[in-house]
Amino acid sequence: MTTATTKVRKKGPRDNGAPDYKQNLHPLMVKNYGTWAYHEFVKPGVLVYVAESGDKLWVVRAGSPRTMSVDKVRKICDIADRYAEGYLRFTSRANLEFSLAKEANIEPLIKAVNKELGFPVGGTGHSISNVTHTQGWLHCNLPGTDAAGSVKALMDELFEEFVNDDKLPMRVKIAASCCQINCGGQADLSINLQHHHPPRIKPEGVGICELPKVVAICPAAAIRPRAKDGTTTLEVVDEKCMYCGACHGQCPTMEIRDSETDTLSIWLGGKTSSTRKGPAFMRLAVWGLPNNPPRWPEVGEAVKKILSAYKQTGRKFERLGEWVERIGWKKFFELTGFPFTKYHIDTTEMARSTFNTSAQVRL
Amino acid sequence: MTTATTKVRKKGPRDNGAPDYKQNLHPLMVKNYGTWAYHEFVKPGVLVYVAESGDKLWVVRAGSPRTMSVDKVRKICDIADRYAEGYLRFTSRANLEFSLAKEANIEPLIKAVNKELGFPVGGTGHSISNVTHTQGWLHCNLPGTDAAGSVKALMDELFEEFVNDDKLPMRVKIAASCCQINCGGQADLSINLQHHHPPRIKPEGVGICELPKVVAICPAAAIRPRAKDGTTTLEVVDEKCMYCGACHGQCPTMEIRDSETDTLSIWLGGKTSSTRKGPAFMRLAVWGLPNNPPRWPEVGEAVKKILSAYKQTGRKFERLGEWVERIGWKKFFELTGFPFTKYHIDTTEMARSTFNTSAQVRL
Amino acid sequence: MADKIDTGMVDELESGPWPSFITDLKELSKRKPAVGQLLGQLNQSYKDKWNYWQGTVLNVDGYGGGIIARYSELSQQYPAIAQFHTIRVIPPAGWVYSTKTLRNLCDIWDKHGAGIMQMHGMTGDILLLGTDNETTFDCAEELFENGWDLGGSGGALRTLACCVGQARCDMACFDTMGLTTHLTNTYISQLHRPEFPYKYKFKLSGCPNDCACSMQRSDMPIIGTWRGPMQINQDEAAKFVKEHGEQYVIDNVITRCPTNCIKLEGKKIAVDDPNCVRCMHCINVMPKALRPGKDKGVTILLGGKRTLKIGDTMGSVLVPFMKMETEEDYQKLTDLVDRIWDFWGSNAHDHERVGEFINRVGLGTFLEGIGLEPDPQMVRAPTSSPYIKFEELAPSRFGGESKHNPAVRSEEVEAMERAE
Amino acid sequence: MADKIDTGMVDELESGPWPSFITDLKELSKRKPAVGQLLGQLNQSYKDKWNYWQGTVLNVDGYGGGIIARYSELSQQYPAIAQFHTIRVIPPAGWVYSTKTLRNLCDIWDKHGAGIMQMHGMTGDILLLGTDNETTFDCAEELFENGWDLGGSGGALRTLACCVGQARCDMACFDTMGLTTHLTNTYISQLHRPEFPYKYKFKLSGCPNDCACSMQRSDMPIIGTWRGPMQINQDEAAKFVKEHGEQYVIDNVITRCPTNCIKLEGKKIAVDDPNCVRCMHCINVMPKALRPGKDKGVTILLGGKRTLKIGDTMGSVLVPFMKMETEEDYQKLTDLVDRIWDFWGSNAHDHERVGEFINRVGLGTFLEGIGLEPDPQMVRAPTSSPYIKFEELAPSRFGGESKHNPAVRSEEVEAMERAE
Ligand code: SRM
Ligand code: SRM
Ligand code: SRM
Ligand code: SRM
Ligand code: SF4
Ligand code: SF4
Ligand code: SF4
Ligand code: SF4
Ligand code: SF4
Ligand code: SF4
Ligand code: SF4
Ligand code: SF4
Repeated sequence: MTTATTKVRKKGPRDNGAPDYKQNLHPLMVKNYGTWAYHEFVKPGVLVYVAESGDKLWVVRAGSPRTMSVDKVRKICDIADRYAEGYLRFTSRANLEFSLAKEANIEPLIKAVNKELGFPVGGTGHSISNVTHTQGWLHCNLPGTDAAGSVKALMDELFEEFVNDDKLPMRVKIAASCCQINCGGQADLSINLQHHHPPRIKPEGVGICELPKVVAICPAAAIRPRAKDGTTTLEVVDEKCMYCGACHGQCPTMEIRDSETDTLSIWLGGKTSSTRKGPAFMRLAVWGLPNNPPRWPEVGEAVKKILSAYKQTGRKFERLGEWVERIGWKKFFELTGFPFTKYHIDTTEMARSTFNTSAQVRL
Repeated sequence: MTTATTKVRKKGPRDNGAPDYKQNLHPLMVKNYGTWAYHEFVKPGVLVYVAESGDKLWVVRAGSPRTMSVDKVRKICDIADRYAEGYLRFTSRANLEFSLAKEANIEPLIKAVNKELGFPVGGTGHSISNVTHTQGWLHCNLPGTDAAGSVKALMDELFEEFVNDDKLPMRVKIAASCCQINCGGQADLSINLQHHHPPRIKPEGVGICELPKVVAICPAAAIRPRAKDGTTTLEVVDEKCMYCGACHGQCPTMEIRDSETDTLSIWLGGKTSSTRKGPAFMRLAVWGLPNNPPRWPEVGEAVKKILSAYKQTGRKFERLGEWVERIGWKKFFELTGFPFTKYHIDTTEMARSTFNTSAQVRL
Repeated sequence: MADKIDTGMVDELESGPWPSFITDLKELSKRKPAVGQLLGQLNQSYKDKWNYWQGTVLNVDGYGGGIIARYSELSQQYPAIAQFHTIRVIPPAGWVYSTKTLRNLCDIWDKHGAGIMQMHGMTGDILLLGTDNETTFDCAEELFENGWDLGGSGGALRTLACCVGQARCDMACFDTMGLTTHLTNTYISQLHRPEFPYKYKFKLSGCPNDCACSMQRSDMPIIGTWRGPMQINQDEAAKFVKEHGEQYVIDNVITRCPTNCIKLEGKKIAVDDPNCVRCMHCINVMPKALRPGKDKGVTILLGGKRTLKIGDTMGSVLVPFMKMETEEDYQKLTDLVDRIWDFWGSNAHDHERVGEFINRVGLGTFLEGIGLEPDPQMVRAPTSSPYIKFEELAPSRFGGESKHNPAVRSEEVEAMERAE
Repeated sequence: MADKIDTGMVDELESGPWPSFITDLKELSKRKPAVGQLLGQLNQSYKDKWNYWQGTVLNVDGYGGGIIARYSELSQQYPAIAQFHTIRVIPPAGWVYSTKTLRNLCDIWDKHGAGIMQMHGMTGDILLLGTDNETTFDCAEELFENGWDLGGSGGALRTLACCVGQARCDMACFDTMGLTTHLTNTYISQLHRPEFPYKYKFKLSGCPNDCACSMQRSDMPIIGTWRGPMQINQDEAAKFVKEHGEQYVIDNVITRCPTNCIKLEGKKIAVDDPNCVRCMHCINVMPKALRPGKDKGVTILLGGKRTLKIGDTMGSVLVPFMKMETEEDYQKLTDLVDRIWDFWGSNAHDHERVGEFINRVGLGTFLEGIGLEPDPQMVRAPTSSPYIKFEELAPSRFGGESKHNPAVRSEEVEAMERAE
């Protein structure tokens, strides 16, 4: 396989590094770099930035499926050339952003985005922005579910929350991950795959990986070498294994997935910003949802149930996790009807730090 | 030794249980049990309780050294008989409380308490109440310092804070413990003994304890049996030992104390009440103070330095730990001049939960 | 002999405004020579920064604890304290005494011992310091005759402690003294005869102010609380606001509420009761205007202790609310305690307190073991770790496998293994 | 062949208002047969709830990463995707493009690959999906020719990511794009040639709002902040108060401040700056009235990552404040990074990220290892455990013993052992 590299061919330069961002900045960004004074929300998907120089830059955000054909990307360029001085950017949630020097271009651009790309404009303010997600069955070697597809199905359900910016107490960030490795980030709400048993070792494959490396990667020290018919193979101590799948990433032989038993869980309250009480981790809310392609309706239902409770009782500027903390998890489970089970109780070394070590109760 | 129990003697009843509290209650407490409506602070050391019936009960609190002769206790009884209808109680901080049916008895009682007992009246409201403490060299077999004595020396320094109830932002609870077992409680401020090396095994003593029990009690699995000259003795793996002294409690042979190296540390911010943010653990503030009988002046100095910063910058109703949390530990170390060192950084399994995992900094 | 004893260092503790136990004990030493020798040994300790007590075990007939035996290493020099034990005595709940009761104790103790008393020990016992192997028994028998009893020590239930509660406090939400007495007497055998893996302490506080330090100093804190709305006297509230000013109320009450659930609406106080977590703060500041609600009961927690071994732990919520008034309520509580002791007693390691045991087996498993449903109020928040073993979702071929934490019902596992 | 491919299940993803990548890829499949076969395999995955990719390693000459190689298990049926690799490409910092740049990328990719792009991957790369063992190299070389470069993978520095920052945001406290580019280029060798124990990610956010998710998704979050007073425009503040009402400001600004350090005094805003922890909340709500202070810089944190193995971690404060404007500032930062990589690189286990490494050796030891003084801002609060090994206070006969945590300088230990 790597023999391919030995073929004689013309070699390009090496170690170019990052393309120069300055070449790729809208002229108003170059001019007012570091001197932006304030911003205002114009309407869903549209903000205006005012520089100390008095310059104004309008930004229009469009939802994107992240996975696109070169043809689609070229169409995006066409629109940017027409209305946005030939510049654009993508956001940290894979949305598309056009920067406009002229206010008059806003509506034509939105029309073009809607019509020519089929993309909605929105995702700003107190909306549900794009779902950050992972590879899924499209490309990764480890997934137990799809990513781009399940996200498309979910965003269809949450479309109104994307194209409006005032239907929610605060901006809601959603993520999805397709195996327990969790390349998807922490988020206000995340839908993650959950495995339910130790890896089954495919005996035919054991030769292909470096056994010591596989043994070493297990965080629970659950894998041990075993002599069998003269060769060394591996075995997993079921009691120790925590179904994390680290070994599966190291060696495909350690098959952790199970199309019959893998399920999806919903996690709540992740937050990376240092606002107010600071960053927080997501917490298990709902477990055991079926992994149900092509549209995962049970997941959509559950998410909407949660968001509806949040909409009704959340306070302005209160992120999803802050809301649950204020009303208490007891109330959360009451409002949504999901059960609180022993599996919600932490069992890690840090478990005690999650206990209610106070007489503070809601009665 | 236990042969003494075989001696023929008249036997009293067994398993009496607790004395009946009802027999020991002031008549107004019996009458208004469970129907007290509110209380008011009359002056330092004196509160009045008003019942729904309209009855009033005056309570006078006096500081006590906890360790007393029977003669002193009889004098207390005399005073209670004279002014408090023949009843009294002790508080959870070993203070003395007289309950008075008659307001007119307050001043005569206070005079008697001061003169006849030599006890001060105070400890209520925003004062420093009695220091809860342990046995020390008076009776325990494990102490590295004294308790009653060091507390007497400290309370001499804090006398003004005891007899007043408005010199501090909030009530301050102090505790002291005489070995790392810490029979003294968590407190707003606690002075605790600190050992600095693994136990030295007194070889002559190894026979006297059950070796497996000694081995088993070690939380760090640092003790192991070792064969020596035909008998089994013990050895301690220095790297694993955390100087906790659990083995010393189990077996006197495991000598953990060291008169040359033991020091005292000051811990801040313990809180058992569920008020506001709820209970909290104390945190290491100052370490390496000398264990300096008979009056431990360095400890008194350090405590006063902390309290003076608290008095100056604390807000009303803000417990000591809440104050530090609000102003930040950085500021605390600046205000008091004590150093922040690597030893202040947690190294336990829970360490990460003490890290500043946010971009929230005071600059 | 007394005049030969050097007390030079401890004498330094006679000056200063705080009452000196040295002065008091010196006085006592005039009629109790052992006390003089005790001061001598203490002085030696001050000089050497060293302790001269050895500890062992001494039991009164029929008791497995309650006496803390001490032998002096300086008995050559101080023979009167060669043996110098402490007797732990159970006080009336809430440390209340009639002078009659207290004088009776003084008389017995003066007769049999060195006459030093500590009112009270950190756990809550009356501590009587200074008996020898002989007088300990005589003293104990006379205590028993007079209705007193020994406190706990060793792997046993310890003497209970509680705050003054309803006897005098306007915050109290249940009868702390009554329940303390009830539990002491119900479990007097467990208190006297060490049969637990390790010590077990109850502390009872009438409200979340926790004046009995139950959260951090007892295995089973029982804390008074209430259901439903707080009692508000708006007239008193208005008076308070008028007297102190609005800004004072905002700064000292409104902004201090942990759940942001109390508001000042004009001169009125409004509480969003379902979000009030019964922290007591507002009630503490305005005790005439605000009071706990009428439907009172307790919150039961589990697992508090001080440092040794795993570090300090606090109690954590086990039963968010339980009424605690009738015989049946008391019965419900002791049923729960029995189940806990049963499960902990049969599965814990030696010297493992119930909080440490929960740390090891996991709270979920523990709840199953004692037959209690999980409740979201038991935790601040659900787990953030995805490494969870959902037994219901495991395929049958992996079914019934044990959990993340070691199985605690080891008997069953063994039985299963044998059956195979 | 295309018409024989069953896409029945994924076709369900063509309905609904959100843009469908299926529709887009179907369109593309008309001129790229591999894309049709990809959809076929995806459809099969949907049917079977099973994945059909095997992963291995493929390297471009002189690079140790950047290509994620995939082999289809259904290559019999779908030969065009037998090999179907992803090329990770470093984007311009902040994901900004001129259409010229972007069209250039499209052209190269259209020429050599399947034409599927992901803008962008979770780490921040441009992902180009669909090359085989041959075309990967041709594509890479043409990318290089045009100034592009490969992203990171394996035990190496990963492609950096940052928020839009000063290019457009009024909150930005440092030049995120400039520093991202500087670090990428300075460390381009560490990015391309895996020589670390495990991956290392930087993410840069211009302010504590952390729009780049640095706290939880990077080993080294670098977050903009400021020293000294916040900038307050009292006219704009008064306007805001007038427009929204006092109650709104109290409910949504004043009571939300984590340190209770912002007040409304009449129509004026007063901030107790030394207690402001730069949480951004008040500024976010009132961006015209409030702005970060003028003396700007960064807070540097360490140790964030997602779940695998020890569970999620966040960055924790390493350097509370550092200016980040001049060459020297940049140099100070890279010096620090070098020291961290050196210490982590020589002492960490295989597959141990820097946060996991700190968990194992302790933050105190780590700071010594990288030569940084402890600072109280690194922790929320000091330790609550009394089990501390104060080396200075150990008697000489026990001196120099190793700490609570295993010694990390294992070479030294080994050397010492050998010397004995
Ligand atoms: C464009 C983008 C940065 C980029 O470089 O790409 C961005 C841009 C802005 N963010 Fe952000 N944020 C962006 C991702 C994020 C993220 C990361 C993420 O979404 O995964 C976070 C952290 C989320 C978290 O904590 O888990 C984030 C946390 C914030 C916050 C803090 C919210 C809070 O209070 O916790 C603010 C302030 C606010 O909302 O008032 C904010 C505010 C803003 C402002 C208003 C800042 C400004 O003055 O320009 C920008 C427009 C906001 C809007 O959408 O209405 N931005 N922002 C990202 C847009 C993503 C998208 O397409 O939806
Ligand atoms: C008498 C006593 C109970 C007893 O059964 O013995 C008691 C009695 C009262 N406590 Fe207490 N507390 C007593 C020990 C405690 C303790 C335990 C301790 O000191 O070790 C605590 C827990 C401390 C902690 O959190 O670490 C305690 C936490 C409180 C609080 C909660 C303070 C807070 O906000 O955190 C209040 C409410 C307040 O201060 O407004 C309180 C309030 C009160 C009130 C006002 C309650 C009332 O309405 O009667 C009583 C008189 C207070 C005074 O001293 O001004 N009491 N109180 C204890 C007196 C000890 C002493 O001699 O000083
Ligand atoms: C007397 C007393 C201190 C005092 O002067 O008040 C005391 C004294 C001793 N404690 Fe304690 N503890 C005393 C209250 C406490 C408390 C406080 C409390 O109960 O509220 C604690 C902390 C709370 C807790 O239970 O954790 C406490 C935690 C310990 C421990 C550590 C237990 C643990 O699991 O962490 C030990 C060691 C052990 O049990 O192995 C211990 C052991 C001891 C021993 C028995 C030492 C030994 O192992 O030989 C001490 C006997 C001293 C003596 O000569 O009388 N003592 N001990 C307190 C009991 C008096 C009483 O009965 O009223
Ligand atoms: C492509 C991408 C997901 C996506 O669709 O966007 C991805 C895909 C993979 N990740 Fe990831 N990770 C991707 C961002 C992340 C992130 C998010 C981030 O960087 O902000 C994380 C969480 C943050 C972190 O670093 O912890 C992440 C945490 C992991 C982990 C767990 C690492 C850990 O220490 O916890 C692994 C497993 C490993 O490294 O052993 C992993 C491994 C993988 C592998 C290489 C699976 C494997 O071991 O073979 C996946 C390759 C899929 C493919 O076919 O391309 N990926 N991975 C993201 C990279 C795209 C890019 O370069 O821009
Ligand atoms: S979450 Fe798992 S399956 Fe999904 S892209 Fe990451 S490593 Fe692959
Ligand atoms: S799934 Fe995780 S815990 Fe189980 S064997 Fe594999 S690496 Fe170990
Ligand atoms: S703290 Fe230690 S020395 Fe002091 S009484 Fe308790 S066990 Fe004894
Ligand atoms: S002091 Fe503690 S850690 Fe050290 S040997 Fe004794 S029991 Fe073990
Ligand atoms: S705990 Fe509550 S009820 Fe008991 S004394 Fe303290 S304030 Fe009163
Ligand atoms: S008791 Fe505490 S939680 Fe309840 S309203 Fe008062 S301050 Fe708020
Ligand atoms: S992190 Fe701060 S500077 Fe960067 S885009 Fe977000 S708000 Fe602006
Ligand atoms: S930035 Fe945050 S901490 Fe600072 S004043 Fe504003 S709300 Fe308070």
